[in-house]
Amino acid sequence: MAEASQIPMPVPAPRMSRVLDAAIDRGPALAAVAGLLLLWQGVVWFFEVPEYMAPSPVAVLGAFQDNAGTLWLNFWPTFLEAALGFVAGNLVAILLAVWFVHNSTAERAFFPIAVFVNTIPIIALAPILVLIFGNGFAPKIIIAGLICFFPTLVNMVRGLKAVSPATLDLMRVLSASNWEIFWKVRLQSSLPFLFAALKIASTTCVIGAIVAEWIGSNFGLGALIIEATFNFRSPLLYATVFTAALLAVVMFALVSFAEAKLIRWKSSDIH
Amino acid sequence: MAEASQIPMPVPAPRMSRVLDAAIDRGPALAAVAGLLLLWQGVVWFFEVPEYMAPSPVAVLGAFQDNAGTLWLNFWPTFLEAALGFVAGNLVAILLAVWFVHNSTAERAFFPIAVFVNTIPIIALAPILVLIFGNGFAPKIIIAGLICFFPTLVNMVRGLKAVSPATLDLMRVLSASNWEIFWKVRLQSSLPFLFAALKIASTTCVIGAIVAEWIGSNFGLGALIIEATFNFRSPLLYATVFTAALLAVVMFALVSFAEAKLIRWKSSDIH
Amino acid sequence: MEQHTAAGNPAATPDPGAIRVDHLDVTFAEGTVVALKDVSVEIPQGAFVTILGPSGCGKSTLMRAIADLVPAARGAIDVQGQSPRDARADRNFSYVFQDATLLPWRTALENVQLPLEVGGGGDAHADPRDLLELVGLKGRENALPYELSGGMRQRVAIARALVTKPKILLMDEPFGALDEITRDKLNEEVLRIWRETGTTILFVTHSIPEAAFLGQYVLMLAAHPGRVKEFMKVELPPERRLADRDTLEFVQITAHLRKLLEEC
Amino acid sequence: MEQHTAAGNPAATPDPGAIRVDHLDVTFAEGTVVALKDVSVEIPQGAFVTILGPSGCGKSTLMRAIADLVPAARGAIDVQGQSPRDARADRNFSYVFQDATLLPWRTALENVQLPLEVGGGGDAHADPRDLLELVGLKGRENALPYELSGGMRQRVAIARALVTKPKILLMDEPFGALDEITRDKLNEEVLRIWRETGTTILFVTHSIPEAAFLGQYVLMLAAHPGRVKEFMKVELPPERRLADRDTLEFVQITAHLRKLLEEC
Amino acid sequence: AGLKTVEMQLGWLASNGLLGEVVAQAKGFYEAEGLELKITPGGPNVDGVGSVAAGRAEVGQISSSPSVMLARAAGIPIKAFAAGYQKHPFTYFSLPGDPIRTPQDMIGKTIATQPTAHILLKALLAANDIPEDQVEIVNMGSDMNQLMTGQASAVTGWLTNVAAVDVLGEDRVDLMLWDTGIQLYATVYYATDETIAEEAESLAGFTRATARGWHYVRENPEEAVDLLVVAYPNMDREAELRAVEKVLEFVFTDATAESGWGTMNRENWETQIAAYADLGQFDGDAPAVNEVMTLEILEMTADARREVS
Ligand SMILES: Nc1ncnc2c1ncn2[C@@H]1O[C@H](COP(=O)(O)OP(=O)(O)OP(=O)(O)O)[C@@H](O)[C@H]1O
Ligand SMILES: Nc1ncnc2c1ncn2[C@@H]1O[C@H](COP(=O)(O)OP(=O)(O)OP(=O)(O)O)[C@@H](O)[C@H]1O
Ligand SMILES: Cc1ncc(C[n+]2csc(CCO)c2C)c(N)n1
Ligand SMILES: [Mg+2]
Ligand SMILES: [Mg+2]
Repeated sequence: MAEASQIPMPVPAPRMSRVLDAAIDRGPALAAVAGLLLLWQGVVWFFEVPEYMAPSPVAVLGAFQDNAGTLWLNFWPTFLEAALGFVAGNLVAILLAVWFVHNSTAERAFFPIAVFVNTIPIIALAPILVLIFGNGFAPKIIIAGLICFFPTLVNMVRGLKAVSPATLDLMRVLSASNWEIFWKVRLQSSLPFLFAALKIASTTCVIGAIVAEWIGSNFGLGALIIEATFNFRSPLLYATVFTAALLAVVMFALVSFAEAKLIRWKSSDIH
Repeated sequence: MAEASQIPMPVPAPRMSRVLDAAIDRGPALAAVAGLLLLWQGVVWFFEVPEYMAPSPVAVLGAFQDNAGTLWLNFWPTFLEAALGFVAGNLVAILLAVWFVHNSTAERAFFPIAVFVNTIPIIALAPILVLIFGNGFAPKIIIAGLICFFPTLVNMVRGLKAVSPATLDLMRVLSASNWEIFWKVRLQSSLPFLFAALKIASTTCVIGAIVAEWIGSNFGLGALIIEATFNFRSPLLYATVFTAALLAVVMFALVSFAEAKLIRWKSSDIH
Repeated sequence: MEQHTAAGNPAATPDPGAIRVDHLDVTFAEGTVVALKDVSVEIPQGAFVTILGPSGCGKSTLMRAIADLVPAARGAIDVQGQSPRDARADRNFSYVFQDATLLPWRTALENVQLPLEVGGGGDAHADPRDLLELVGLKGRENALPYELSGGMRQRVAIARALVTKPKILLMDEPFGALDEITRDKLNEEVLRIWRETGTTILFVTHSIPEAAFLGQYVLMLAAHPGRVKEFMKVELPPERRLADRDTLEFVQITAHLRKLLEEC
Repeated sequence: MEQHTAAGNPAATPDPGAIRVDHLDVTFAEGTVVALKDVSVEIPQGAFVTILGPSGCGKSTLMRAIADLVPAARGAIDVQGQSPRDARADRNFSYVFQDATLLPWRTALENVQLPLEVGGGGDAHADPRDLLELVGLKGRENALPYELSGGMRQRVAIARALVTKPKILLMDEPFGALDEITRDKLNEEVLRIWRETGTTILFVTHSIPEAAFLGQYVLMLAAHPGRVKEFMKVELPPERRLADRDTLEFVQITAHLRKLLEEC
Repeated sequence: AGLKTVEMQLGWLASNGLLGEVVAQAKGFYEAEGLELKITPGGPNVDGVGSVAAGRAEVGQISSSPSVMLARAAGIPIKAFAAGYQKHPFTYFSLPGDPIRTPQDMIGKTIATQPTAHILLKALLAANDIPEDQVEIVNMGSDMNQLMTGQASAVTGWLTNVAAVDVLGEDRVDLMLWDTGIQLYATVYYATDETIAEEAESLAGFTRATARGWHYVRENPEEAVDLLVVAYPNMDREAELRAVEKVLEFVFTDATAESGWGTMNRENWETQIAAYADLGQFDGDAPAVNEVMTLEILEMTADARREVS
């Protein structure tokens, strides 16, 4: 890395078929996944790890097959909770960030409280949430939302402030209202921060939905994880965890895709 | 907000005593905290909420007094786990981000895996961690680290890429190595992203330490939370949760302070 | 320090439409950097004032103070009977910044349209496409800033400033990045706009001929600290053509200005 | 299209130290924007070449192609017998960009020191403080870029380019933001440095007198698409003083250049 | 129509501790009592006591009897009114190579147990006059790894959790907590004082129907498991089929043969309270036995419960 002149030259890309492009793009990821699976299978075989400690990929695949129906059935509620929590949590975080950026007293007053609330373990909150919202979808969505909320708040506050003084001068001279500055400038320049936050949230909302199901649910991947854990159904446990992780990877990929579509400009100066 | 000309004029600050400054700075936060506490006490009184459901601030204060020793004793292990997890998790995330930014194949291969791993619920990982690392501090630090790891990775990757093309051109002409570009340019321009990530991590590492203690620990705030829940000692539960949240607020404040010290420059252009 | 008035007549009652700068100090870094010291100047309604001065003498700072982008440490500014803040809120200014300051996510055309979308939009306004054509960017309307050359970006910023037909136009080295031909063309355009609309124009330039050719008045600032060196009327006919630059009067004026600048 | 050689002699064997641009095309936006079309030029070792041309004609792009910042769509560039890439890796270039491109977290002095800290540092180098004094920034060494005026930032960038004593100096409108006095002073400094060090200099400017005064050769580019209009030797004595600009030969040359530019 | 809804809040996910209720639901036993039973799951961190105390649910089912005592001691006005498992299936599992057959075998050994079950081990040691420092207590989660890897000589779990037990193999050694003198109830049914006072009839109906359900399970274990798996499709039918016999051994004992399903013994509760009081588990004074449990509902339903058995 210490050698000079390794900066890749921006060569004009020959027009390849998009499909091929995409395949090459995913290639390393697929290779890495395949490699890890092989390694894992190898370790399990070599050390003769018993299945209840860590099942082999093959055993997990078997569990996927045996429990396809169960997994499918439990996937949907978790997906729903995660997706709605994602929307709700990020929306609230963005709105709060907008408020904080326009009102520094509000920021100073409520940011510490947001930090505080964020640290209260969900599980400690659970009994109260159950008391207030009962046992349906509502508390799960709230928990999933709560858990994505904070990173987005922090990033978005930072992002909305990441406007260059020169641009603010321009908007002042145009006598733009705070609302216009927000809409025409801050929002755009916060996008890199926002998308970083949404990427984080895309995985934490899944965690949130799962954790939320632990406060009492008969269905969903979280419930299945508890069931599998306490009944020593290791392959099912792993299959479930994988399903949840895949959900997160897909949501992450969707956010990355949206980012690539939305941020097409390049900054022309040092930021 | 839609009215024009509300952009605050940057008035040169009269030199006030620093103490007064600081007090005014904290004022809104203290007021908000006080307001919330009063509201809570009011609700508890007005609706005659029984203590076992939600203790009043006064009851929690009592619990703080009665259990000062216990809280103090259990504070330290959690603090240690959180702090070490914070350091470890962020360090690994930063190093990984550096690798990803310099090697896009690595990024494409391992970023999805990082997303994947991040979604695996701690509960599912815990048995394996305990199996490998035993029951001491190590698995707790690892879990606290794991839980702060991901937001920092995402933000840092984004931050290290947030260098303007013009600056990269400059460094190319200077025939700077990737390492030099990293050290002289990328690191600085990633600071806003990094500090946002560290703020997030400062609270999640505390959550991580607590969750880790739930998988089996006799000491620490997490263990105390379990103990208080199991024994229906609501005021102690709340006092413990508050202690944890305060720890997070303090860590958050430290990160904010470091940020203010380290980022003193202003961008002179649009970013 | 005496008041530098337009006609060199300190007793004249201030024109209600003028920009009046009164014993202005501007400082930075908590008073340690004095950018402007005791600057007083009175700019008549509808005047075209060019500002000359060595690099770093405070030309941009003076314009920024007038536009309410930088606070006065001492002294007062009066813009058409209002405070700079009110004048700004009323959208009396357009400002061409020294850096083009385009929004990188907007195309050339969208950047020119920005003033129409914010701050109430303004009543009278020019057609953004016509303005882009005026500055020679027809056909590049949809280019993003990073796809434009330095001079092109500056021209987009000029078009943006003209789109609202402002009462006061503050131009900070607008033509610095342009070749002489384009520059000459735009010089004539600016003069035409000024004559036709009665806009008050403050125009920072580093080119002495440009200052003399465009300016009805030249404001010369000196450095360390930034202060008024001279505020002089350019004794040339108001209707100027490029060829006038070869006249003896013109050369005399530029020679005088060059001498002054050397003293700064 | 014929080869534009230094002496106007297409048969001359290429000087091994020259920059040779050979039928160069540069395109952007997947070939839809043609910035340079079939550009061929040969720059002798140690020459001072000024580049003139209308805004957007490809001056910056040509410099960027030579400095290996933009790839050639067609054609070849040869820098002192090497590819641009190798020449860049060997730190043969210094580049003053059209925007100052300072690192906002570094003071003026630290920005000037940057080339000494990266890319191997280079052997021979000038004293950063002396260079800041040369460009008139003594006393502002510790100012951050946002605390400097536009011209001051540009001057820091010039000092930065000089600090490594490069073999080839690429200057993209370095003096655009400077007043005439400072500019004249720096013009003479650049000439002095060129004479004393034998540096090959490519210098983009919009000022025709500056192009004629500084350049041993003037490269005139035309627009749509960017191509060579003329590559001419300036028939003035190599030892030039500012006063030479009032000579008849000088005025004839600038008049010729102005006519050419108008045709572009 | 016209049915009174009774909500039962679990202290855990739905499990085979719920067989009787599921069967009674499916067979319409609750309807026959004019009730409609709604079962709300809890989870690893939701014991459900809050929901019951707040009146959100009328009936609670909690894993272990001490929770009721601890809640009562903390001022939560709930009382146990029936016991599902007459004996607590909490067991110390060890391997034949290093067996722990009696409490005395624990001396000098490392025992791994869940943090919340430390107190049970301490009670066990106290009841058997073994000083606490003679046994090393370490934490475990839900897995048996520490026993398998030799890090601990015994791990703990419920004997009814056949999947967990299977992991240890056929020849494992069991030491049931019940047999060491710590005699707790499991899957205890409780309600608030208020509900017991004002809705005794509903609770009695609930108890009668549940008792009938459990008897039906005893007669038709396979059908019962099928019903359970239909109601809670996440459960593993094979495992539950093997578990159901074990479960029935804990639900139906000599005591139930005499007094019917769900019976409780006041003396047993007193012993439990005393043991916990001795271990200093109550913040203030130990609760009185009548605050912790009531036989009222059992007495109201005594005939019916005996009848079905
Ligand atoms: N990254 C890019 N993408 C698309 N088009 C570009 C890009 N860079 C430059 N161009 C186009 O190439 C042409 C030449 O640009 P260049 O910057 O070389 O002009 P220039 O001669 O330096 O102009 P100026 O004097 O205004 O700086 C312009 O039309 C410009 O729009
Ligand atoms: N934000 C700031 N902080 C500190 N000093 C500043 C700041 N802005 C300007 N200055 C100083 O104020 C002085 C005047 O700056 P200004 O930008 O007005 O100069 P200028 O006349 O426009 O120069 P140029 O022709 O180079 O653009 C300079 O010495 C500059 O360093
Ligand atoms: C059991 C459990 N509880 C809480 C979290 C919380 N968590 C993980 S990441 C994150 C936010 C920042 O990414 C938060 C709040 C968890 N993972 N697992
Ligand atoms: Mg300026
Ligand atoms: Mg250019």
